[in-house]
Amino acid sequence: MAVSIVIVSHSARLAEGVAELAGQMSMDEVTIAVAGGTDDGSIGTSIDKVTAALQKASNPEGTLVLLDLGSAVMVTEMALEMLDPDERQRILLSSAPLVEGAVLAAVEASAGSTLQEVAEAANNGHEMPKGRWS
Amino acid sequence: MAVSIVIVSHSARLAEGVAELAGQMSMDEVTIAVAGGTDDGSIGTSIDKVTAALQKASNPEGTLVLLDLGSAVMVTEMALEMLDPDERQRILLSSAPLVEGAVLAAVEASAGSTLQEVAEAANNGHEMPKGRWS
Amino acid sequence: MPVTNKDILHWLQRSTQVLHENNAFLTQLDSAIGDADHGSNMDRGFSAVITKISGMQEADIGTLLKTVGTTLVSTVGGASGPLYGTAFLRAGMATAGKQHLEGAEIVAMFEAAVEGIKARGKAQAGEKTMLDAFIPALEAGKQAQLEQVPVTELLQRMAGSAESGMKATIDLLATKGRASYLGERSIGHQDPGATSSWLILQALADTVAS
Amino acid sequence: MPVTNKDILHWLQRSTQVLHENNAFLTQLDSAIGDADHGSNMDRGFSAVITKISGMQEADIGTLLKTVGTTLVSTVGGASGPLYGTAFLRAGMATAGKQHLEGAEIVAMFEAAVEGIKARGKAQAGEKTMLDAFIPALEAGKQAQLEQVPVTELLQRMAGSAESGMKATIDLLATKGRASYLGERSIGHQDPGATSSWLILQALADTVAS
Ligand SMILES: Nc1ncnc2c1ncn2[C@@H]1O[C@H](COP(=O)(O)OP(=O)(O)O)[C@@H](O)[C@H]1O
Ligand SMILES: Nc1ncnc2c1ncn2[C@@H]1O[C@H](COP(=O)(O)OP(=O)(O)O)[C@@H](O)[C@H]1O
Ligand SMILES: [Mg+2]
Ligand SMILES: [Mg+2]
Ligand SMILES: [Mg+2]
Ligand SMILES: [Mg+2]
Repeated sequence: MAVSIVIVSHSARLAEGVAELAGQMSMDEVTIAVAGGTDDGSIGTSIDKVTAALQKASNPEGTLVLLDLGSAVMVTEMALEMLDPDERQRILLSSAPLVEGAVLAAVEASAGSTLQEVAEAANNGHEMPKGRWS
Repeated sequence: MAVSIVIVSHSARLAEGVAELAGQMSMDEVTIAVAGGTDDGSIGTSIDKVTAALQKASNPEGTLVLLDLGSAVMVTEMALEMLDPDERQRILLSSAPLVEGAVLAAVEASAGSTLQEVAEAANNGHEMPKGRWS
Repeated sequence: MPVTNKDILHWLQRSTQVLHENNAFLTQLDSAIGDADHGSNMDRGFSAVITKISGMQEADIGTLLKTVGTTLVSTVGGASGPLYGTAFLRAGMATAGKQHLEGAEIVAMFEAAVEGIKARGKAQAGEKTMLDAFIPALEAGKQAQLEQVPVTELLQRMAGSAESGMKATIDLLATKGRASYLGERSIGHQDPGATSSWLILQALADTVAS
Repeated sequence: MPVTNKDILHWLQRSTQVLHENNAFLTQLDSAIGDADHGSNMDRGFSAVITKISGMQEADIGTLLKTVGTTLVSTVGGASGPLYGTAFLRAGMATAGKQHLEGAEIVAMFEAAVEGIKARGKAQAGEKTMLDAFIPALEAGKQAQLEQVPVTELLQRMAGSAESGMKATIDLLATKGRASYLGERSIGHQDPGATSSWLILQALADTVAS
């Protein structure tokens, strides 16, 4: 089983787009769950959506959570506090750039790497080449 | 008039989501044009969509282009080569992280900053706080 | 005269109304240094609160406030959701089982709320956030309590200090939340969260005074 | 015997068919080190090409190849779109106005194509890309031309070298394109773009041989 990924975004479309882009690189091997937008579909975050995504992603290998903006961290932390400690310690919040980190995390997770390795791969999103040498 | 922003992504939903998130921070002051997905709606890039987005964004102050992955650079460069040189020199490709860079670029552009300043703001997306100190 | 659970209910109703009336104003403040949603966030959150507590006339203050907290967390949709949510949850914990609050209990309740906001937002005074309304209010409450002033007076002083604190956010540089993305350009604008905090504290003072 | 514009048309038709037949295979290769779309990208692109050139029986080779290039750029949707697009555009520029190509002109055409790919992708030999099929093919073509072998033989040698180059990508580390995201794990897999390049070159050799 592979490490799962959760995408928390203020925009539902953004979250789904990141999941489809990253999912292309990991095929069906990695669960990528999304929590995008508020419950009524406007721009913002939803603790219920975050909780549901964490549940969907839950697995023995762990889950990496990527977020769009800092203000998504608070709602995610509240969702984590509601989990039981066993579950919570299998979850890491990443500060990696959302899109780039999610793609690299999906690649790494699909190779069967550990949560720590997947988190490090996501952080390489900062150096993802996008220019003179793509 | 403000610097414009173009979002090039392999996913239409991703591009639109980034535009809606960044647009929230810049209100109606900044044109944010998107080029997401292929012409037939699958995941990939479209030179026609990129060209159309660049046209829509075109303005005297300049345009910053943000992209999701390195492979979007090539199609963007081909679209740029088709423009006339005057237009082309008002456009910068950013290597900033897509979501974080777009939000910061939108904030900067809405303040009436120059293209160079908007590009630098986008690069601060790498340091966007998303963690212990959001 | 202590604050009763009826007063708390009325406070929440008044807050809902005041936040609804100030929806456009708060959103306008947020449009200058944020994403133009603080008014609708708060309005949506408190509308949900009012529905949630409508049948809770007999509930103790702690239960009421905890319900407010969980409802705000679930419905606000912005950074202010977890922040006010945590504030009300902690306030509810500090007042668990109580049917009325004396001055000291009111101050302890706000102390718990402020600690909750600080912990949730990893922020402190002077960062141009709601804390810049709440912290001066708490200080004023503590001082008033030392002076043993009546509860109505204590709450008036808290609201007054929240208002001054709110106004002082205009000159502050934002270093937390979305407004921090503006850097130096955040200076010169009043913080929306500090403004809603003042409105809520003023609503409490007005409720108890009347 | 030189290669005629009819041969080029037949080559493009054969390529379209071969890429269509290999859609699943190319996609499978791309699923190991990419995003599992190279087969459908190429199939989509060449289907569009075949429609576009259907009425171009009388066009010169340069015009034909430029049409292929612009069509691929517009329809492929992956990194291979700008890359093959640039290759065909440059090939078309190198053969502008020609109705047939001698050995030297074929080699010059592929030299232009390879330069185009290198410029577009900022890549070179050994990075596990389509260049690792194209560059050996070009070298073989140059050598064959030095030896003054017939055009059919020259094209067979080019295709053979493309095939060896393609197989050699298995042991290479990807440093360009999506496969580079896999780092060391890209080793052990054949590059999809090098594979489609071989298929296209083999289609040319087969077209001219028959
Ligand atoms: N880390 C934090 N600590 C304390 N208050 C904060 C923090 N981040 C934001 N705020 C407060 O939240 C307010 C913004 O709330 P709101 O607009 O509802 O959320 P969002 O910024 O997610 O759109 C700010 O004006 C500020 O007072
Ligand atoms: N920078 C580059 N230079 C040369 N060839 C490249 C480059 N990047 C990718 N390629 C080639 O493109 C192929 C992938 O094409 P395709 O799957 O259609 O595009 P994408 O990677 O965008 O999905 C790779 O197998 C490789 O041969
Ligand atoms: Mg806001
Ligand atoms: Mg918001
Ligand atoms: Mg591919
Ligand atoms: Mg692709």
